[in-house]
This record gives sequence, C-alpha cells and structure tokens, in this order.
Amino acid sequence: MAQTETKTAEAAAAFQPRIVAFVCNWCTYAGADLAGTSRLRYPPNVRIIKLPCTGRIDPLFILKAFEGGADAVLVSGCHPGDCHYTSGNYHARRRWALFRRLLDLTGIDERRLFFSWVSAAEGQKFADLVADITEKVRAAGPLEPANPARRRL
Amino acid sequence: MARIGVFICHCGENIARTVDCAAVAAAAAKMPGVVHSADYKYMCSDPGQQMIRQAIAEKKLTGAVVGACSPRMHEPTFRRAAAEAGLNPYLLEMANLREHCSWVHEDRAAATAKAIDLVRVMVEKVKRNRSLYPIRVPIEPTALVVGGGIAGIQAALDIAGGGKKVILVERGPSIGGHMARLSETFPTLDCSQCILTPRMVEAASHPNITLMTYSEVEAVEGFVGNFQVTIRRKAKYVDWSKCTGCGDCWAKCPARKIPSEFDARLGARTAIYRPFPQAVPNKPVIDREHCIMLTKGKCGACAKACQRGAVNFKDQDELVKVKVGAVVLATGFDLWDHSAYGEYGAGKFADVIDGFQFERLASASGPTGGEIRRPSDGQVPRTVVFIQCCGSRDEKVGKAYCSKICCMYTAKHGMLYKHKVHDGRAIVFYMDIRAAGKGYEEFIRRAVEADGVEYVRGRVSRIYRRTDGKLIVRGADTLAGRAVTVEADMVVLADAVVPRSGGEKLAQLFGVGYDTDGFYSEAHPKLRPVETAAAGVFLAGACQSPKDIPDSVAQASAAAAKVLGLFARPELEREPVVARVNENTCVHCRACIQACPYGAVEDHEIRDRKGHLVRTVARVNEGLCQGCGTCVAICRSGCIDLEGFTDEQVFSEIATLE
Amino acid sequence: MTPLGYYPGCSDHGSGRELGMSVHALARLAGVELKEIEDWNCCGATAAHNLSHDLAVALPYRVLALAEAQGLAEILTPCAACFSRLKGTVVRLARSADLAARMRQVTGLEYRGPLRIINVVEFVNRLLAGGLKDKLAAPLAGLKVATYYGCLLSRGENIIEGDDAENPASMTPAVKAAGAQVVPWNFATECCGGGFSMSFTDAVVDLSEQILADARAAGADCIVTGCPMCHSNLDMRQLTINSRGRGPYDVPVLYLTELVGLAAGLGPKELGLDCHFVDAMRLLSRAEPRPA
Amino acid sequence: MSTSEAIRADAARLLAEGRAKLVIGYRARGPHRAPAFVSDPAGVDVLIYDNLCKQNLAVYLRKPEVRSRGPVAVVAPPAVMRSLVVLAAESQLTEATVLAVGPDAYHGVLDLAGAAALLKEKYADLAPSPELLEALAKLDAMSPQERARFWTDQFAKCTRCYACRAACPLCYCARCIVEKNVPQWISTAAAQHGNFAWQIIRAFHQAGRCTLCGACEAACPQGIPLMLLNLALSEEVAKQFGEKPGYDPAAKPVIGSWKPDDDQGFVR
Repeated sequence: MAQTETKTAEAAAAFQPRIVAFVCNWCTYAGADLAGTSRLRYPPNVRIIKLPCTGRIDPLFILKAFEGGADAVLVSGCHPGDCHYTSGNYHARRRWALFRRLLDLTGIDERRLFFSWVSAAEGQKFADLVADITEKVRAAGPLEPANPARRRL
Repeated sequence: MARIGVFICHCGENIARTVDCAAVAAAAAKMPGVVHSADYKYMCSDPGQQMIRQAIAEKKLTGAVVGACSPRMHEPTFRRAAAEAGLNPYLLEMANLREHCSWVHEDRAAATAKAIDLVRVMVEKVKRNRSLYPIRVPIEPTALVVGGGIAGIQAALDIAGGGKKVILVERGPSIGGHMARLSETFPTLDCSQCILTPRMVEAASHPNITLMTYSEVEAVEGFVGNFQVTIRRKAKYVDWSKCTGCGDCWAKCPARKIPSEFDARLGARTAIYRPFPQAVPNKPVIDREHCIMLTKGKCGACAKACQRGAVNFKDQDELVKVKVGAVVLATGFDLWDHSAYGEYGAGKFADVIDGFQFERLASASGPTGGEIRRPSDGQVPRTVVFIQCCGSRDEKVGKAYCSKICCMYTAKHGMLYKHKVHDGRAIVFYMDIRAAGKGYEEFIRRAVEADGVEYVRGRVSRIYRRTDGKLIVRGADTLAGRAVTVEADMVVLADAVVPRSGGEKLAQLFGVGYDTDGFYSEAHPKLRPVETAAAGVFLAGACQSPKDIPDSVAQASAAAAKVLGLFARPELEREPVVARVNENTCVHCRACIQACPYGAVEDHEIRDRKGHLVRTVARVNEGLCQGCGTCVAICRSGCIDLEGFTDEQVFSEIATLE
Repeated sequence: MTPLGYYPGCSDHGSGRELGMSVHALARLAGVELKEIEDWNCCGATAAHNLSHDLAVALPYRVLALAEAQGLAEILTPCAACFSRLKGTVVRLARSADLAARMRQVTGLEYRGPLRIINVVEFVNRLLAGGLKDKLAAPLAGLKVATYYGCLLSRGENIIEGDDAENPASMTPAVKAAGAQVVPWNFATECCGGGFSMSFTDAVVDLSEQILADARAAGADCIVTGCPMCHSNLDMRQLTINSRGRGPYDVPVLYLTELVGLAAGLGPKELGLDCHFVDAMRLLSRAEPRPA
Repeated sequence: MSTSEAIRADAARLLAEGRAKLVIGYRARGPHRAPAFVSDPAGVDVLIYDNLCKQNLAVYLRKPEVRSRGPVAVVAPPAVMRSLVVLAAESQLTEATVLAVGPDAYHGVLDLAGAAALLKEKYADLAPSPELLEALAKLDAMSPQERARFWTDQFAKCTRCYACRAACPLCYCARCIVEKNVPQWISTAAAQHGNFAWQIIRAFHQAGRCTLCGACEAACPQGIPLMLLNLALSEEVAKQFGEKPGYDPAAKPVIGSWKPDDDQGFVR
C-alpha cells in the first residue's frame, strides 16, 4: 500500500506536462521576450506558437493541441483596450467565453485550459503564469488517453 | 521537395550556456527536409550572415530557420541576408532559442530538448511558407483636410509647406472655426483674431491649398493612398468669380434679424452674409432658409444692389469628386446644450449664457463692441457667476468626461470681466481646478491673486430669476461647509465640449471609429494618437477629445507629419501579411465582414459575362487589411486564410509538437 | 371594468380629507370604481426609514401583499408620500430577491408583484385621457396657476417616470385642460418643509413663505399641488406666516383634483373646497359661467 | 376551423394566387410526420399540423432545387421561424413566406418581418424541456473525468453520417470545415479524436446561432444527446451576452461582435 503511494508520488514528480501556448505577437510574445531579457526562470514545459493576434486563434488549434498530446493549453494576448489591431482580443474573449464552456462540459476543465492577458511589459507575469500552470497541470496529471479529445489509435 | 537550412546561433555564451547548440544542430540535420544544418558563435555577425547566404546559394535552399534570439530582435536582419542571397525573405523563420529558452531555463538537458522542439516547429512551418511580396499601393500625393478651424488650417499649412497638395473642406462659409470667435486666448491673453487671421489668409493664398468652403463630404470610396471623395459644394447663390466682397448686397438685404451663428445668437445677420468681417474667403453666401427671394420668390434686393451681377438665385449644389491619398479629420467641437439642466433654468433665462456667448461679449468685434453687457437688457452686470463643469463630469444628465479647457477659459473670462468692469464681482463655482499646461497654473493664480476673481469650490444646485431680474444662484461652498446664495446679474455656464454635430456620419464614411460620446477613436491611445483604425485617415484637434488651441495645433502638425511621411514615397509598401478569401467556398454569411476591425472585408459581387449577378462573396481589400486574422478564425467553413500564418502553417506547428 | 385599488393613507382621514373627497368625486364622474384595500396599514412615511430600513419596506410590503391577495393590480395612492413609499418598495423588491425573501419572512405574507402604483397626477391624467377631458364644462379661463410639485412628485429614479426632476411638467396638461394657465415660476420643486410642520415650524414658515412669495411674484392666482403635506404647509401655515408679521399672504392652495373637479362643474362642497384655511371658494367667481 | 384546415386553406390560396410556387409543410406517414412538398392547390389536403411535427423545415429553403422553384412558403412553428430569422441575419435569405403556427394557435400567412414581430410578441420565452435542463444539470454535477467518460461513450457511437448537419438549417456552408483537407483539422475517420473534434466544432459553430430546434439530435440515428452541447452554449450566450438568436433579422453575429464589458472573469 505504502509502496503504491510512493510510486504514484514518484510518477507525479516525473510527469512533465506538455503545455502549448498560443500567443499574440504584440503583447504576450513580447512579454515572454521580456521574461527572457530579465533572466526570469520558469519551467521548460511550454511551447509557444506565435500568431499575429488572439483574434487569429481558432478553437481548432486548441482541439488539435489536445488531440496531439498537450496536457494543457494557454491562450494569451493583449489586455483589453491594448490590442494592436484594436479589437482582435475582444473578439477572442467572446470566443473563449463560449468555447471553454463546451470543453468543460466534455471533461476538459479549467485545470487544462488557461486564458490570460500578458502585456509586453509583464515579463514577470508571464514567468509566474507558466510556473503556476505547470504546477496545476502536474497536480491534475496527464490528460488521460481515454479523454474523448485524445487521439486513440 | 523542401530543402531547408538550419542555422543555430550560440549568441556568444547567451544560448550556448544552457543549450547544447551543436546537439541542436545535429538533431536538426536529421529532421525531414533539412539539407543543411550548422551552428555558429554569432549568427547575426557578418561572417554568420555570410554562412547563411553561402548555404542558400550552394545548397539551393528553399527555406531557412535561424535558431537564435527573438525574431522581434533580428528577423529583419536575417530576412535581409536571405534576400541578398536570392531567397524570398518570407521563406526564413526564426526559432527563439534565447529569450524563450536559454535565458529562462537552467536545466541544460531540458533546455536543449526544448530548443530542438522549437527548431522542429519552425522547420515544419517554413516548409509551408510561400514567397510573399510586399503589397505596393500607388499613392495620390494630395491630402484632404476636413474642417477649417485652427487644427484644419494648421494641418493644411504644414502639409502644403511640405510641398504636397491639400484640399481644405469647410462646412461653413469661412474658415477660422471657433478660434475666430474668441476674444483673447489663455494663458497669454493674445488677441485670438490677431494670431489667427494671418494663418487664415496664408491658407487661402497658399499655392498648394485648394479651399472649398461651404462644402461637405458626401461619399468616400477607396483606401489609403487612393481615396475617391465626393464633396458637395453647397449653392452659395453668389458667383465668387465676379464678387468683390464690397458689401453692397448685405447692406440692402431686408432680412436682417437672423441670429448670427458667429455671434452665438447675441447678434443678428442678414440672409446674404459673410459670417464676420475678417472671413476668408471674404465673400458672401445666401442662406437659403432665410432668403426672402428663395423662400417667397419676391425680393432680389441684393441682386439689384450688386453692380457686378454676381448674385445668382438659380445656383445649385454641385458634387465634386476628388482623389486624395490621405485624410485629416479636424471637425472640431460644439458646446453641450445646457437646456438639459432644469435647475439652471433649462436654457430659458436670457442672462444665463454659455462660454461662446461670453467670448462674443468680450470681443472687440462682438455685438457689444467688447463691453460686457448682459443680453436681456444691455445693462453692465455687476455680479457675474461662472459655473464650471456644466454637463462635464456628470454621467447622469451630461457627459462623464472632463472637458479639459473650461477651467482655463473660465479663469480667462473672470479676468476679462474684471479688466472691463473693475468694481464688478466675478465668482467662479468649480469642482476642481485642472490647470495642467505650460503657464496654466500661474494663469489661474493670476486670476485669483492679481485680478480678484473669487473662487468657490462647490456645485450650484439652482438658478432662478427673481422678478426684479436678479438671477439667484444657490450652491454649496464645500471648503467652508456652508450653503451659498449669490444674487447675480449674469451667469456663464462652462458647458461640456462635445463633438461637432454630424460627426458620426462622417466617421462612418471614412471607416473611423468613435466612442459613445461621438469623439473619434485614435488607433492606439498611447502610441498612435493621431492615426485611426482606417489607414490613411488621421485626426487633429477636438474631434478626438476636448483640446485647447496649443494641443489642437500640436496634433494638427503631428497629423501633417504623418501625411507627409506617407507621401514621402510614390508607393505604399505594406507587409504582405493579409487575409485572403477562397471565393469558391464562401457562402457570404458576412460574419467576417461584420467582425473586421478595419472594415477591410467587403461584399463582392461575382457576375457572369453578361453582367448578371451570380452570387455575392466576401473579399479582403488588401489596402485596408492589417493582418490580424480575426476574420480567419471567425470563418466557420475555413474559407479565409492569413498569409504568413496560414492554417497549414499553424496546423503543422501544432502537429509537430506531438 | 376592474376596480382600481385605493390606498387612502392617514391624511385621507385627517388633514388631507379634501384630497380624498375630490379624488372620489372625479372617479365617480369618470365611472371609475375605487376599491379600498382592506385592512391597510401605515405606509411608514417620514418616520419608519429613520428607525429601520427593513421596517420602512415591511410596512408597504404588507399593503402590497394584501392588495395582491385581494386581486388588485393597480393601486392609487392620492398622498404623494404614500405613493413614494409604496412605489419605492415595489422598485426595491423587483431589484433584490434577498430583500423580497426577508420581507416574506418578516411579514409572513407573499407578494409576487409587481403591482402598479399610481399617484394623483397620473390618476388625473389617466381620467382626462379616458374621456373626462370632454366633460370639463366650466373651464377656468384666465386663472393663473403655479403648479407646485415639491419633492415627492418630482423626484426618485424609477419612481417618478417620464418627467424631468428639475423641471417637472406632469401637471401642466391637466391645468391646461381645465382652461387655466400655468405661470412660469421658480419654486415648483423647492422644499416646503415637509414633515417638520409640527416639530420645527420655524423652518416650515421660512421655506413655505419663499414658495408663496415666488408664486405671488409670478402672478399666480393660486397654487396647485398633489401632496397633502405640501398642502397643509402652504395652506395652513399662511396664517402662521401672517401672524408673525410677514406677508400678508392670501394665496389659495388647491389639489389638482379640486382644480379639475371645478372645471368639470362639480360642487365646491363635493370637492372639499370649503375645508381650506385660505379661502379657495372665491376662485369660483373667476371661473367662467357654465355654458347654458 | 382546425389549424390543419387553416393551413390547407392558406396554402391553396397562396398556390392559386401564385404567391408561392411550392408550399413545404408536414404530412402524416403512419405514426410519424414527414415533410410534404405541395405545388398544386389541389394537393393541399395532405398538409397537417400537430404536436408531432418536429422537423425543422427551414433546412429546405437553402437547397438549390427548392429555390429554383420560385417563391416558397413554409409551415413554420416558432423554431422554424427563428431559424429563418437567423438565416436572414446571416444574409442567406432576404424574404420568406411562412404559415405561422404555434403550439396554441395558427397565426396565418406572414412575411419575415411579421414572423419576427410575432416571435417577439408571443414566443419570446421558449424554454427548453425540463428533461433536457435536468440532463444538463446532471452532467454539470459530474466530475471532469466522469464527463469525459460520458462523452467518450457517446461520441464512440458516432458513425460520421452527418445527419445532424443535414438536418440543421444553419449548417449551410458550401464546404463544411470537416471536408476541408488542406489542412485536415478534423479527422474524417469514425474514431475517437475525429468524432470529438467534429461534434465540438459542430456545436461551437452554432454558438450564438442555434435556436434549440432539436433537429440535429432528432436526426441522429445513434441517439447522441447533441442538445446537451447546444443547450449549454445557448445558456452561456444568453447569460454572458444577453443574446437570444432568431428574433432580430438585423442582429449582429454573437461570435463576430463584442462589447467592451464582456465578461472576462476567466482570463488571468
């Protein structure tokens, strides 16, 4: 019994979550750059895919990421009012408000799908965010293969 | 078949310290499609760039990935290098191994693994890149300035001074705007006319400026560099080519009691009139609503008086089409109508006036010749109350915002009054004094200390008129903590600044956004304050937000600089990151058209050879598209794609991370 | 036709008797049935909200619940203070489910709502629109009226609807329909001193005098109001003002219902016109004779 | 006169007067109801209307073979009228002639504006069935893992016949996203991940548009409870944005418009 518990704990520690981040070019990508130039530290579990604007991010991107093995997805862009394209992030915000409900209903809850505003000045926020998400996903464990979103061959 | 080159930069120690660059290059070499892989100490240095150029030429690369710093840093550098070697610059992508990897991680193995992932993603993306070419749009180097107030005049003069043609359109019969109506200006008390009229004359006589007064914008087509604007030249009923501006006509006009707009209804004008003696152009128009000949068919006194035969009652509006490359909107402001304040008499008391009326009373060219005489009986008021924030900072009845200029002009009014009526009392009710500007705080202090203007901090709750004609002003002195009642002879309300009427329609014509109050929206509140969401349309003056003269002039010059910058080249070169519609599959649900922040997606009718409409689809106007991709994600059937960030590219990036 | 609920309030049985009389007289003339709410209680005006906010809501809540249980959908409250309390309670209950639940618990009564509460001005305007206008036989031509709203008939968001709080005009149509003329004046919404009539008479004297003075300066023959509290302050306190050596004032103060009743040819006694402190009967002589 | 009789009379009149070349309505087929296409005034006797008529006939109005017949009139309960209003808002229809029926009454022949006005006046509060609400509440009460298992089982049944799509009047794309193969976002194989992506995207593409007519679920031969997805989104659209599709022919798309104060409590 005790042995099993130890094994589970070891497995959890060994589990390296795979996190895909879809970010806009103007704010969050630049915020991540600032985290770098400030030499902040965050876990190496995130892979950033750059888009011009959160407005470009199709829900299909998220489904594809989960299907292919991501344990969590982060979508991040400019704060409201700061969008380089004036309103792309407002459009995105609406889209996510609805899409997250759908994914939550089908079993991908708020421990796996994250949304944030990170400006070009918020390097610290980006680093903290990635650290926090990694922690949360590690606690939640891998998105199991039986999840309907997963590819099962 | 793809032939991709991968170039891994050590960035000195910056990347190499945490990422095993050689291992990354070795892993990249095994990636499908990669025919060349190398690492080097400083890829951005001249020898580094030379490595890239050489590999492109020797290995006949079809694409390249540079694993180095952030693309925000050196993407232009490496893309230029690729172009020099004959590779389309858009076939080179960067993997961010420094800011997003080596600088933020410590574990060498994990960082190296991540770096390999980042390179792999970019290799897969770049295989799907297409050669792109900057979009070139020819520019018509003529600017349209809408609004002939000080902002419009300044913008026009600056653009004309830069050697480009300007068409200056003004709705009224003369340029000059509100500034021509002012008596003196804060904080220096310069005579407004004295500093403005030379500018007006200069604008009218400048060889590069075409003045179109008594005209309005009717329709707009096209986009940045290529606007076709239709301007309605309203019928003036006076042939200005014959008119000498002698004044015989208005001397004879029998319709003499029309309230003068210029004098804020305190004076009268005739039906054939020039708005003020210093008007530019200094020639009259006939106001068709009040002309006896045009309304009743009988009169013609002005035509008889005119020795040049310039009066033409058969004149018609004329639509003129002009081609311009850029537009400056400088439509200015109005004062909010304080009749919404029932507690201040709902606009029914003749001696409760607005700021412009006071300006005209104080102006030497005004209806009283510069003497402060109240409208009801022409008496000199002994006590004048000034109330600030009338309609400003009042969400309930008026406007939520601060109108910015009122603190200053109210202090000026108090001063001017005291200068003219030495023993009179000027009492200002205020909420706060906002005097942030060069010499502004000093000006307020001067009003209080040198001129004895009395300031009471508090709101006025009620104004009523006693039968003896006194205006009883009741308010609070919140510093003394007591109620105050003043028996005043005249009250001046500092009404909120609101955008000029009809501004929303004009904004819609140009695709410019506006806020709930009707002020035009700038493209970015901090970094693009004179641009709008509509490329090639710029803002100057109070149409964007309440502004005083120095701010309006500064913004006008900024807008002119933007226009001259745009006109500095014969062609507009734009990033080819634009959206494209697959017209074969588009069903025209119009979601993209409604969503586009730039109005760049348009209805497009597909017609057969005989001209019959086959169907309507969405089409992206490349001149307007800024490449955000919002339409792409909104299209349900995937009929729109974004160059540089195509579905195929993004799909392969995500798929590569499996 | 469904009867209109009627909430008399305390003044209907006391100092504001003539308001109730004239309301009933107009209702009879227009053929509108008024059904008094059975077992009604105090609306809580002026005092209750100083003691407890819940009490100030609970009292009207009970009235509303009773009215609803008695099958009434609309309630006429001739007293402006009662109107303000009842309508205010309807609005607050509609906004807060918590408050409604608490009131249910406190009173043990169920009110679902919303009931419609009608003040005396709305009542008169409704009767006029419903055909009473055609019955106005003796228009009061030449009579100059200062319409006085005070606070309760001019103020309160969502309580007074469709009028400007600073510049109210809801009585104007009725005065014009009566053939009289509304004079422009300054003090239509000034405070009369309200509930301080007894406890702080000096204040009421000062405030009411200002109102009277302005009405007189504006050339008004009479003041028309819709609130029993305003009425008693303006009408009764003229004697006090005069006794203190100010004035003298002699301005008749009428309820809007009385004015319209006169125009409709109703008898002065039927309207309670003889109950006033300042003689209002003499206004009759100003009215044009009824056409034969 | 019964509702069915009234429909027949109006249908015959519309056809006789040439105001419609085709009337689409319902007919009996044993214990079921099937669509009826009547082009001859003499043939209106097949038309009936009762509470078994569930199919959303608006789906036919976008079919070229129907459109080519000339003006069409359609028997329309509130759900159908709402679909038509959405189609109008999305510039897929400019005009429509409906024989408007409600659960309680027959409202006669209306045009699009008339139908919209009727909807607003009489059918502004169409509530989903209590069973459906209860089923969604039950699902929401489960843990994420349980929900995932529930849908794994449900979606495993999907054979990708696309009957759900064919039954929906709002699935009118010329080329459905599932059929876009460069790139192939959604696998067309009837396997777990493709089924999931398909069902999620099908539901999401209805967000702010779905009128909860139920045609998709009714058409599903495998009995997948698609309405749970539709209802969850509809509730969210109403709650978050105050929008209820199918009442305003000039409505802006919910996805494709925004307000500055849209909720962002979920964004960090």
